[in-house]
Amino acid sequence: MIGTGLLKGLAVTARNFLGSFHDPRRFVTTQYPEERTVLPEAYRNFPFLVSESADDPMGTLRCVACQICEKECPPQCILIEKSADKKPDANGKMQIYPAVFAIDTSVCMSCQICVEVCPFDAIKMDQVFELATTNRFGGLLLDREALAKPDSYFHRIHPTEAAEVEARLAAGRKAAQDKARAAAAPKAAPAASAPSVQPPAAPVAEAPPPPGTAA
Amino acid sequence: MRPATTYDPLLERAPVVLRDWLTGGLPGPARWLADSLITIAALLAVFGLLFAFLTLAERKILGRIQNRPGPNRTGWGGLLQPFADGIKMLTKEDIVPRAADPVLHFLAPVALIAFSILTFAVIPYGRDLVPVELDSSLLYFFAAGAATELAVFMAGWSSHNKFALLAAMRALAQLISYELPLLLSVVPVVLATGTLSATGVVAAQAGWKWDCLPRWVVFTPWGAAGFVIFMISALAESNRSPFDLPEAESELVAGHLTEYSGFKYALFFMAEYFGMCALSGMAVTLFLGGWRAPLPALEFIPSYAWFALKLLALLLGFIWIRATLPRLRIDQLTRLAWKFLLPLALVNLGTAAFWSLSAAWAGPFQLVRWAAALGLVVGPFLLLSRGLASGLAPRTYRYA
Amino acid sequence: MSAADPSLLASAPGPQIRAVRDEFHGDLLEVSMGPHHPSTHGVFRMMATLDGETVVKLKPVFGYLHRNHEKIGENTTYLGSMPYTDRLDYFCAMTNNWAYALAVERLAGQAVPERAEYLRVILAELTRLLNHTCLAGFLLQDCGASGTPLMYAFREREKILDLFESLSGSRMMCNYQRFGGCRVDPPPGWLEAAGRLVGGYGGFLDEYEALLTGNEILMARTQGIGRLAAPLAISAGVTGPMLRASGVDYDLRKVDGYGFYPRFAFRVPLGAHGDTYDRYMIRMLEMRESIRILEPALRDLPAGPIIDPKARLRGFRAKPGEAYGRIEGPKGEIGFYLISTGGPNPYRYRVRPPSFVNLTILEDLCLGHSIADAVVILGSIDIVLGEVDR
Amino acid sequence: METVEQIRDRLLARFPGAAVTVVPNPGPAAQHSLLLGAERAREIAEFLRDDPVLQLDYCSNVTGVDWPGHLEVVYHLYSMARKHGPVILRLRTANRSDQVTLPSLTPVWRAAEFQEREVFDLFGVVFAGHPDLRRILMWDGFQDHPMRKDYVEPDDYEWEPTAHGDVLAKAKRHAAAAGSAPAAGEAGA
Repeated sequence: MIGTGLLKGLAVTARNFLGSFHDPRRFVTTQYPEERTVLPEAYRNFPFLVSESADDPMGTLRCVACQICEKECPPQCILIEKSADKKPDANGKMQIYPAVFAIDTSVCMSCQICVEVCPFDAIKMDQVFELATTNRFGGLLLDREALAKPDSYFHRIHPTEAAEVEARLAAGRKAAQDKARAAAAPKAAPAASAPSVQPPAAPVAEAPPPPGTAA
Repeated sequence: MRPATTYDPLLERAPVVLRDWLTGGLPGPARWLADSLITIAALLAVFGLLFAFLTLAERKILGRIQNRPGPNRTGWGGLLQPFADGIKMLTKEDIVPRAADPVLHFLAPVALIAFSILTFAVIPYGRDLVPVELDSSLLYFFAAGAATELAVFMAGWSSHNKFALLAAMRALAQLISYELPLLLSVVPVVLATGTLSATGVVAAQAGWKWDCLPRWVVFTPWGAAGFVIFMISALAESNRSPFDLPEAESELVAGHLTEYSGFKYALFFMAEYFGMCALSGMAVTLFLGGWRAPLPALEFIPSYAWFALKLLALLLGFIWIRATLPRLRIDQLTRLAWKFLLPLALVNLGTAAFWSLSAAWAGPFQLVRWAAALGLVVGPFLLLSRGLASGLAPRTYRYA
Repeated sequence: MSAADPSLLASAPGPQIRAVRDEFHGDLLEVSMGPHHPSTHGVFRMMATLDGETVVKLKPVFGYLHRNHEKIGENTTYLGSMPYTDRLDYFCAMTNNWAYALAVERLAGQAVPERAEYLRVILAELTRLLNHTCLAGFLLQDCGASGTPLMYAFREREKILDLFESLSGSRMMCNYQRFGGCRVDPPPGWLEAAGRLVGGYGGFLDEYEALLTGNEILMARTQGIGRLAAPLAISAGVTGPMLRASGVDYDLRKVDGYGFYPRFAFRVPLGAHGDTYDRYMIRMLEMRESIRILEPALRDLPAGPIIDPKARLRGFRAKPGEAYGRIEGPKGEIGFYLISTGGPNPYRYRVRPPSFVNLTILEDLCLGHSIADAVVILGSIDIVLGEVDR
Repeated sequence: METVEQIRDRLLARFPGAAVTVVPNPGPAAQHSLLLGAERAREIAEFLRDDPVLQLDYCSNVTGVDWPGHLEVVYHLYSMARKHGPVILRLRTANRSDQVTLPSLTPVWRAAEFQEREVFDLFGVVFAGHPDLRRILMWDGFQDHPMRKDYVEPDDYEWEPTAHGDVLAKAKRHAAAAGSAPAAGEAGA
């Protein structure tokens, strides 16, 4: 009979219409400004620079301006200029820090390759998506001060990833302290006995072990 | 002839009493003028608001069918949305293309609105609530309705735009080919009720059989078939889906409306909704017993409320169909009119004649009468639909 | 008219329409549909010459979204091109990534662990589900249904995109595959959510088909329209559901057997008429087959590393040579042809897009049909302009 | 399916004077290809398509490659009837400047129609016998061939201050060339 297909279709739309009043599966809109969907932990938008402490972000940036992310960034939207002097980093070792670190967010496509290739876990992906600015030229070019955010913020938005990074950095820090203690101990020992052949000091691991896969 | 209304007649006669109170003191001709002005004002107010809230209802129902809320930002639950649209339409710039024919371009929406509003004059909204009492009001109604085709073609032709031209051609083909089934589905009603006046038709549908089944035309076999044909043709006459070919957004961008903007664009939509309301109003009058209550017990509800309820039911049906069905192609659409609806309407005329002749048959023969009438309705339907949907069937597939 | 022998075209135009055109030859109407047109699936333009409503000539014009993806690919490292492959067919980022990763793995002889292959199969089949569901929605939108089927399709697509977002971080631009495996392991609860989605998808498909498949108007608008003969389809390099709708049994998952597909028992539906309705139905049936792949794949996803330990992330250099890797994307065969001369950048980076090649026969299908059918035929070919223009 | 050497020997046997050599693929993919001389390429292609043993009825991919001395077009052929793997044909032009015509294989496989137009558009290889050889991706008024290695971008972008080194440098050249004309938009970071 000719009309049955149309009637079945009308039945489906009627079921959806009635369902939308009581069945949450058939009423899927979240009213954005009032209701907000919970962002999954892996959500990534634009990168930000991790700083150890919140009160002195510029002083405790983890970034050592090695410019690996600048080379690896597909659209080339990161601009880094090294600093002339050095400053101590979390392990107390003197490191170069970035004098200029700018990301052009009008070009960045949040692909998080910079996070993957950074050997120092200095740059992580943010979860901020309300980024409208009034100034197309200057407003979207974020400089070092705008990008830096404390490590606590990183722990809040990416808990599991931050836990892994924390474990790795702690291991690195402990290794650095053991080595410093080992280097200090022989200095004390020769004072007591003839200087033994100084074991070739293993070069301080410039970079912690190559970045784990779970970036 | 008026059945004794039980308790509050005041609510029933309220509109007429109000009007008499307003124009009581005026002498003869001035009073007639005041009465008609009040009627016109009431009509425009009621149908203007109905148009406004119909656009909102359409977007809300479409939204709910598509699992989303529909407009809910303007006013509580989106109630101010029509007024927001109105203001937007008024403030939008009215662009007239340089190549367009300015006179026709301007006149098209005006003509469309004028003819659509003309049709409201003869629909009986309630017990003696008829703006103009004509004894051949059906004839007047369909004559005014038919003129809208001219205005749509004017719009398409004067915009001097390829898409608008294609749409104008399609609009002409569609509206003319659906005029015939529309009228032919009305002829059996005229034949059965014996009058061309709308109030006469409603009067003929008075009373209840065994005190529970109203004597509406739709409860007779030929009446039901006529109602279905009328509604399908009404869908096509008001360019509603699945027959919204003239302004088929997927092919012709916006059809004959492509070169219109601002308030003229709003006028076209107002005309479309007025056309839909007028045709639904006439369907209610002809087939669903106009302003009559379905049960004697429900007589206390005023007659114009019943008319409004039935009208809204039909309009929601229009919206429901629009939300579900895709669009027909122009040649399929005209084939449906000429090879399917028209023959069915003619056969329906025969069934109505047989029905009224066999009215006087005694008891057991009533069953024979019903069976014959149903056979006369369903038989041609099955026969013709086989020809129409030849070769169209869901298919089975083999797997490699 | 193309040079292929006219017998192949005999199937395209309807007899009764061709006869009308020869009798009286009124002046033809040259209509340009696009690039700014509501139903051309993006910035695509059809220069149609109409005789009344009948299409007499139809030349597709594109290039409006051309950003020279291949030149960018040659100027960035192998890893740098991966996020750009999301933007080829922006509806199916996961299958684009997989095709590129497969080509590079074949170029460098890189092994892939079992868990990563299973994850890739799961994500590819989820992409096929969302692509075919949305195709049916867009096809109905072209036929004139005012958005209802499309909204149901998008409702289901959102659930799949939520899975992609919680896995790779972004709904559409996933950038998830690497050379030798996947980037990150599914978070806890992800596999259960995917299982629930796949479990409920059969029910959604039944309701969707109840709304669409039996619909007389849809059958009237699509059956017998845009009929594609099998020999013309093979000669024109048409691949994917369009080819199988014409009855040619060629599915890369069965032919190449890449990515552990031979382990899954799924069937390949074939059409008999090759018209628009068959193309729609083949995609609906393929979705049910994808569910038959997803259920076992999710159930016995093996443990183990998700990326090959020896895989190099940064400074990846392939030994000199070339490789052509292809997979069965939702739209057809998507392939990457890479030539390496040992440098960090590929010497030649070529994308073989299915939509671009499937468009070759658009004119042959539309000849003789009305302009309303041309829109529906274009909808059934399922093109995405990011992939057509590259 | 036969190895590339067997196919070459059968081709040499069938077309005695034709130039057919095997181009080895050093990479692990080991997809070796057949280099055909341009004069008899179309006959050989038709033979490959109609040969009952091979039946290569599906031309999957047509690619242009810009080598230092010549332009090259690579065809990847598959068989849908026999479901066997790629046979790769290579056609090379005499040089990169004036002799860049090659026989078009569109009459043999219709799939090559758009892809050959793309190679013509982006590489500049002229295909003799192509039914409709026009630019397909770039607009018709475009002069150069963008995918060639020695392609120089036109530098008439509108100026935008971004951190890109080269865009910034280009902007400085513009500002210098424009003399005192004020640069569009404010100065960037």
